[in-house]
Amino acid sequence: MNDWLLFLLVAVPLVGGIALMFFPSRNYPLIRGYSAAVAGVSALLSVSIFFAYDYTAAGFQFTNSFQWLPVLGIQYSLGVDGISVLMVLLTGIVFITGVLISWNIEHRPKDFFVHYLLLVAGVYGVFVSQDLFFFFFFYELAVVPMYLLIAVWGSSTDFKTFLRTKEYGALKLMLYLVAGSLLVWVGILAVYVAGQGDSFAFSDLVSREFTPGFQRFFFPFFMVGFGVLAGLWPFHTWSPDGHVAAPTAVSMVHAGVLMKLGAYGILRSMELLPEGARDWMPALIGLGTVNVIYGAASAMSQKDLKYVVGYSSVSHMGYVLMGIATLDALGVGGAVLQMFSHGVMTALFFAVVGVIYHNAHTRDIDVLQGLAKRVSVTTALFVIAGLTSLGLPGLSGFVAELLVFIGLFRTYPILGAIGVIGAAITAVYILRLLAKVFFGPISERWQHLHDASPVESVAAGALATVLIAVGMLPSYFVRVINSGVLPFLERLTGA
Amino acid sequence: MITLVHVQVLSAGLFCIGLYGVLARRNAVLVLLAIELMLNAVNVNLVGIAAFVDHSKFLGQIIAVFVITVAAAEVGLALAIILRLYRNKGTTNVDQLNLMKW
Amino acid sequence: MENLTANLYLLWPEFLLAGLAFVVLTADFFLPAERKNYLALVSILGLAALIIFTTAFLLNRNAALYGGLILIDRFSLLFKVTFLGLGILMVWSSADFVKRYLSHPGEYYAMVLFSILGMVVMASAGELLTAYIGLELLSFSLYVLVSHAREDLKSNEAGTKYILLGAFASALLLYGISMVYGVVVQVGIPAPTTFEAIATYVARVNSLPVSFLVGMALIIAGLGFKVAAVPFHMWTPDVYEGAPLPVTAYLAVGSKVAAFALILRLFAQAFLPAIEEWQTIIAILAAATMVLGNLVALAQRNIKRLLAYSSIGQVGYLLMGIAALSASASNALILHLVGYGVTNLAAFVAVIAFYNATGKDEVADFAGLADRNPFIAMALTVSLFSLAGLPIFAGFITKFYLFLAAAQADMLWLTGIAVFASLISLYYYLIVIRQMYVEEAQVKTPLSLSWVTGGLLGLLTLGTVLIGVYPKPLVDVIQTATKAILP
Amino acid sequence: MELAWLAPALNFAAFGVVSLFGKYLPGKGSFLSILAIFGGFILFGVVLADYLGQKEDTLSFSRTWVELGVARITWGMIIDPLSVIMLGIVSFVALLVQVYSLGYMAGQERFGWYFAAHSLFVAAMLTLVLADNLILLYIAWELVGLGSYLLIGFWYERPSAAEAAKKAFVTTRIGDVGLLIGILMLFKATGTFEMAGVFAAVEAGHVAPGALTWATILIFAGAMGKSAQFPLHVWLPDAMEGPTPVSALIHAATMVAAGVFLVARAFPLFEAAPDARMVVAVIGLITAGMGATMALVMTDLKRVLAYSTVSHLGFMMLALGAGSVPAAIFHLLAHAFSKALLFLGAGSVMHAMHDETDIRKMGGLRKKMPITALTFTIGALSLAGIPPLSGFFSKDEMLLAVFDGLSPAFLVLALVIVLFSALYMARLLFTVFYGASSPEAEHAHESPSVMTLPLIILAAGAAVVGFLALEVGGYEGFGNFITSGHHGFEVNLLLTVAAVVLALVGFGLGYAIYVRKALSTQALMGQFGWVHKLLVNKYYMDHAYQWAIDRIVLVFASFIGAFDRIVVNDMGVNGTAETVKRSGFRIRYLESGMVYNYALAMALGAAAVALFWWLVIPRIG
Repeated sequence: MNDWLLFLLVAVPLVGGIALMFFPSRNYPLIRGYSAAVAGVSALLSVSIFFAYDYTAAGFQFTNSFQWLPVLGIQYSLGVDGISVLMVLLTGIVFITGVLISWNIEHRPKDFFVHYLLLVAGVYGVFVSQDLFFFFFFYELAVVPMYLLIAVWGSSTDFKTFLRTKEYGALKLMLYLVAGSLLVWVGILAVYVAGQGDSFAFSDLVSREFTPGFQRFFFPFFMVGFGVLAGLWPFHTWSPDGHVAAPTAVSMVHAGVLMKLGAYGILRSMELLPEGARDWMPALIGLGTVNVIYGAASAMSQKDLKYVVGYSSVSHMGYVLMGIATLDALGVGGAVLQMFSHGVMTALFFAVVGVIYHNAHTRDIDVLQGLAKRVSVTTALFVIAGLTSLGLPGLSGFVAELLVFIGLFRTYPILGAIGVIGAAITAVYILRLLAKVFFGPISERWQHLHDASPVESVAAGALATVLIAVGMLPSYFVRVINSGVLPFLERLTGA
Repeated sequence: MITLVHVQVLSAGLFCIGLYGVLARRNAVLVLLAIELMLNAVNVNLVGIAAFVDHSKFLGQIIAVFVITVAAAEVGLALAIILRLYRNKGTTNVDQLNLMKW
Repeated sequence: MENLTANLYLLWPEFLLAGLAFVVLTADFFLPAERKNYLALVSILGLAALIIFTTAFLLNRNAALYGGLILIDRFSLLFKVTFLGLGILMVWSSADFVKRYLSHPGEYYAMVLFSILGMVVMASAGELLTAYIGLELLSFSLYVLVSHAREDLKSNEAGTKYILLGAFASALLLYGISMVYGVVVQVGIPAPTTFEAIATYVARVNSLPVSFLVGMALIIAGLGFKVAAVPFHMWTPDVYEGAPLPVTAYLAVGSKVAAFALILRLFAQAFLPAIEEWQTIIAILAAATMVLGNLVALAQRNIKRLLAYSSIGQVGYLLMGIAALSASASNALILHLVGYGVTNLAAFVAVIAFYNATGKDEVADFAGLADRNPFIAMALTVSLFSLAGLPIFAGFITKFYLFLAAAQADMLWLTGIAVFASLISLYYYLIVIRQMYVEEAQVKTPLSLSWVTGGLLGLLTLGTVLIGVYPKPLVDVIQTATKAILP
Repeated sequence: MELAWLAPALNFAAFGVVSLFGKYLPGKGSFLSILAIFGGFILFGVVLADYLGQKEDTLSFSRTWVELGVARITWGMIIDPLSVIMLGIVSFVALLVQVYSLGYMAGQERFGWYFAAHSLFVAAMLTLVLADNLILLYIAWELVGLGSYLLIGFWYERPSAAEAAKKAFVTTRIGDVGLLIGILMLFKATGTFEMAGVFAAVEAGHVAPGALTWATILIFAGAMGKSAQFPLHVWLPDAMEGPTPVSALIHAATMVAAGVFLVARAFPLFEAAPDARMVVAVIGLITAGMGATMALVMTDLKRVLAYSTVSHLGFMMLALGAGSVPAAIFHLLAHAFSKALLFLGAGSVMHAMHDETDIRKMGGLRKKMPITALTFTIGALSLAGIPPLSGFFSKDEMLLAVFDGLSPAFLVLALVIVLFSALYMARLLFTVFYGASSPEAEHAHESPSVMTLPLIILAAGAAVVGFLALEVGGYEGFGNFITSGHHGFEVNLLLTVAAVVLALVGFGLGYAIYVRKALSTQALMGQFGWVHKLLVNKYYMDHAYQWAIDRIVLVFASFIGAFDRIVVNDMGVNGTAETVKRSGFRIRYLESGMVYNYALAMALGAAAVALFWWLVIPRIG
């Protein structure tokens, strides 16, 4: 049974999404209930995989493999290690809460959920694939539904000096992500050809010898290609614009999970080209530092809630990139935990912003004021997300960032200090935001604002609970991460 | 004495004249004739090669026969289509074939 | 000299196909007007029967007829079946359109069948003249089909342009053939225009003489015209736009697949020994083709022209397969041909379905299609995504394979350009998709979709997904075909 | 003693329960919070008794929190004199404040939330003082910040409160950046977060002096934030926007003491880094002076107290800089009692005056609210350093430490500040409670007993804790207790006399000015107009910060924001896309529609291929 868990994990949303196409499109309760059921099953699978993962044994578990195209050495092989199993859990959590947050979608809900399920299937696929081809396959699959999800169900916003339409956001996001993936594609082909050209399996490719020159030349293809998805500066602009345009659940998956795909991809590609990776890590860490500061400063100047959160994602992903680039057990472990933490946190952020937007029909910080008086649940949830974002202890963000900082201090202390300062800048803009939007006197306009609905509260509350739980008791998570990161670093540094 | 080179120069000259016709003529029928000229350049070439080099002596001529046949059919078909065009549009000037561009 | 009739029975499929064409042509005279749509059914059934017969009859036969003029092998078998199947799809996709917009369905279907015959000959030709004859048969049929909408000025114009340029291209091709013939024959190789003879010649000489190269350049120009490779592509958008829609689909898929079957065999069996001499040229042509096709497609407002440029772009990818010619590249090329054929046909059938219901073919007219007919919109989206090379559709794996083959031939730079070109292509595909899903329709009435076209559309969409999800059986078959030309 | 960890745990639990389920409980769950902190106080008693019996430092609790690769972060709680004392101060003051709040906050909206936040704050504070390692300390440190954020911003509908909460959090966070960097630097140098381990390594000289000095200064930066030291003191006066009991708890007795506690806790570092200690002394002196001078001119009751707090915190830092932990901690204790008393007294006054805080509108309240007036007077006299109240003892200790440890200039300035302290306390006391009754004070009345009782208890405390310093009989004295017998009680008679005289002069001056009106304040203001203006404007520090935020931070942020949109996005991303698109539109015009052009392209194409073959291939092939 265990062998089939991962197969099911990908198949459930994929088949579920395809099956949903044949549902009557007017029966809203059925569509919703069905989607929630699919998401529920997936989430249950994710959770059980996570807790069934034996971190004492480490390595790849639940492995399973099917021949797909033997001519090219492509297998559909599945497996998770300590890093990816955490990502699977993250996906499960964001998946189910995203469905719940989208409970009240009125415009063509069937199509929405079909796309949404396919999107998640792609994401799961990336995290569990142990074959470079399928890794790429699912990576692109996760991108495909994005365009319509944003362009059809998103929202356009007229800022005073410029206009951001949903079509623009969707187009840019899609082109950008595909551009990144195409770079990766070139890299994959090069690696395949140079590695005897008979197998796409990770396990085979990592054991192939690539010349240092080759590695140095081709690692950037992976780093930048995946980096685009991870919001690597200066290839990040799709992310805030995409988030501003996207509907809530998509923003959640997108910032919550998809951006992690990028970081995860970088991690995996480092294993393929260890020497190239080592040479390029200083560049990555430098860009990551820029991400942190630049993202935070941009976030500070924004007037739209989603832009703030979008740029804060850019900033937080900077920590992930920095952590990865330390090549230090603590730094990489912290980066992985930060991927999880930021995923849940940003999903919560977008969920709450979505609720506000749904009820208030604006996200303009200058217009929203004193909401706490009216919408206490929403406020509480937003505050929790905000506090996680600024790295408050007791919430998951702190543990992750602390580990990253420790890792940085062991390798690049100056950048570590800059990272810590970045966290303080985050505090500035988050607190400014809280003070502006939620506190102060409530304006007349919001006297009758609705609070989050019960379903929304449950969804967002679940995310908040995860944040607190991980923040309080990170040890289990860290042990799982440990079981993935330590062998990873061993392979990478040959130690 | 006439050698293969002479024949080939003739052929190439014919071909170039035809090419010039295709590029310079504006009347569709004249363009078609220019193309015929190019096809005949091919025939000259084929027959010349067959005569001077080919030991079986036949292949080039056979090809030439095929080319003549196909060219005849082609001209017939093309004229039919140009006629259709003339009926509907009242001209065979290729300059005015610009309903579709860019 | 072998007995000319000895192996004639191996050409049964061709004879039967020609017979079928004549049957359809003659039946047209006798059938009353309201029954003429039976002709489509007859053609389809006939073609289906031929597929079964051909497969069963030729499956384990290998022969080179008449000193290598016609080759019966797995390669030609695969393409014969493909073309016959394509004929079915073509007839099927035309059925509604012909009923509504064209007179003389008999001629139309007969021409389709003749063109199929031309393709079949092209795929099995082992000699330049034979290939040329097949090519011309295909072209003649297409000239007629393109100008089949007799009263339509655009159709007339398209037909005129097509035949003038087609004849011009034939002239170039023939001159090229004559030059190659002249060079090869001089060294005394028997049957000098067969692929085998050319290969022997090419393998024998150290460096190819200029006259051979000029001949080859002209052959490339002639065939490049057929497949619409830059700079021989310029007829494509105009003819695609002017031709009746199903014919456009046929041009985009049928004539291209056939031409590539011929090119593949020609380059694999004749020119391969000199691959170092022509590889760079084909690669440059490929790069130019994909970049230009996709760039200009960005600027198109008419869906037919857009798909025309998109297909030019696809030709660029296909040429990569030629440039990187190897067993792997050949596999990839054929796979991409099949995948591209199915996908592009799906796209065109969706456009045809839309055109049948509205009579419009501008991109802007597709606004709100997702509301007016979700199925057409979905199918078109699937095919466009597949053309862009996104999973889980056919285009993903076929492109992946093709680019992989190019990478294996150390042409990663070309892969890089191709990748860039696919990115551009995604942009204009998304513009169409945006029209369908995001923009509001001006007229909001639902669009009707007949069972005939709808069924075909469903089938093609399913095919697009199936190839994308599980290509292994197809690849297995293709490998046997490749073995026939590249042992 | 092993149970000490229960003290924070109880309060954390109370926070969880009250915040989630408070509204369903009787009294909105307030009793739970009070019970929890009462439990904490009881535990203090137990721990103290144990400690006095045992006399050695012990860990109450220790467990691994995170283990990753080579690094391990453990959590533990340490019982030593310092933590025992802090445990006592925090739980005692918090208990009284919470009881007081029952009356003060009665009828407020979000009554339950108030107590929940209180519990969170107390829990964090208790964790902070008990922490045995730097990470746990930092965690608690941040949670303390959160607690104060929530409490200051309790009346978040008021823009000023929301603003003050934000300011407090952000300002302290700036200090925290330093703290975290300092901690990480120490970790890099020593490989551990456990304080004992770090101190041992430092004492053994395993840390390079330069790095140590910087790390220590950075840690002090954290203390500067929380303890409102110059230049990060600006948040504290604004924090008075919170409910008054909160001011009493957080901004008098506990949170602001955290910085002092931190320096005391990390004192081995400061001992090993004399330069850093000098920084502490200088900053402390500046803070003390600025606070005292500003307290002289403020007209808001709570602000005067706030600046007084700033001044006293500066004094404590000065003492630490001078090298005396016992003096600083002793003053912390005395100040905690006195200042909590004053704040609660101020709350009582405000309660009576309908939230009026302007002292110019008060007067003669002595008659209306005698208990408040009496207790307030005790607190004020204590802080002014009038014997035999606690402030006298602690201030004396600190002056002695300065005398011993630093150059005479420090001592002179410190004595001037002592004079100022007495003066502003006198001003406050006389203006509010004595003199003529103001019209606004007509309807004032004494507060309910749930509020006056804590006042009385605190007043008793403020009056007598000073005697803890003495060595009497078997009791070894405070100094010896906290240093485990290394610091006995000392008196420098001359210094003591000088300080008392100065305090009395200050008080006398106040009496002369504010009661007898012997000196006109108007005249003084006229004479020293610019000084007054400078002080009233708080040395223009707020202006400077505001300017820096508006003109530097926000401008920088908008520059980055605009750069991102205009350069990176519009020019970089859209520009590239636009170029590609334009080139598409350009190239399309090659497609002229003319057959002969098409044919020409073909012919040229064929020719180009042939030429390429002929000319280029041989060269590259």
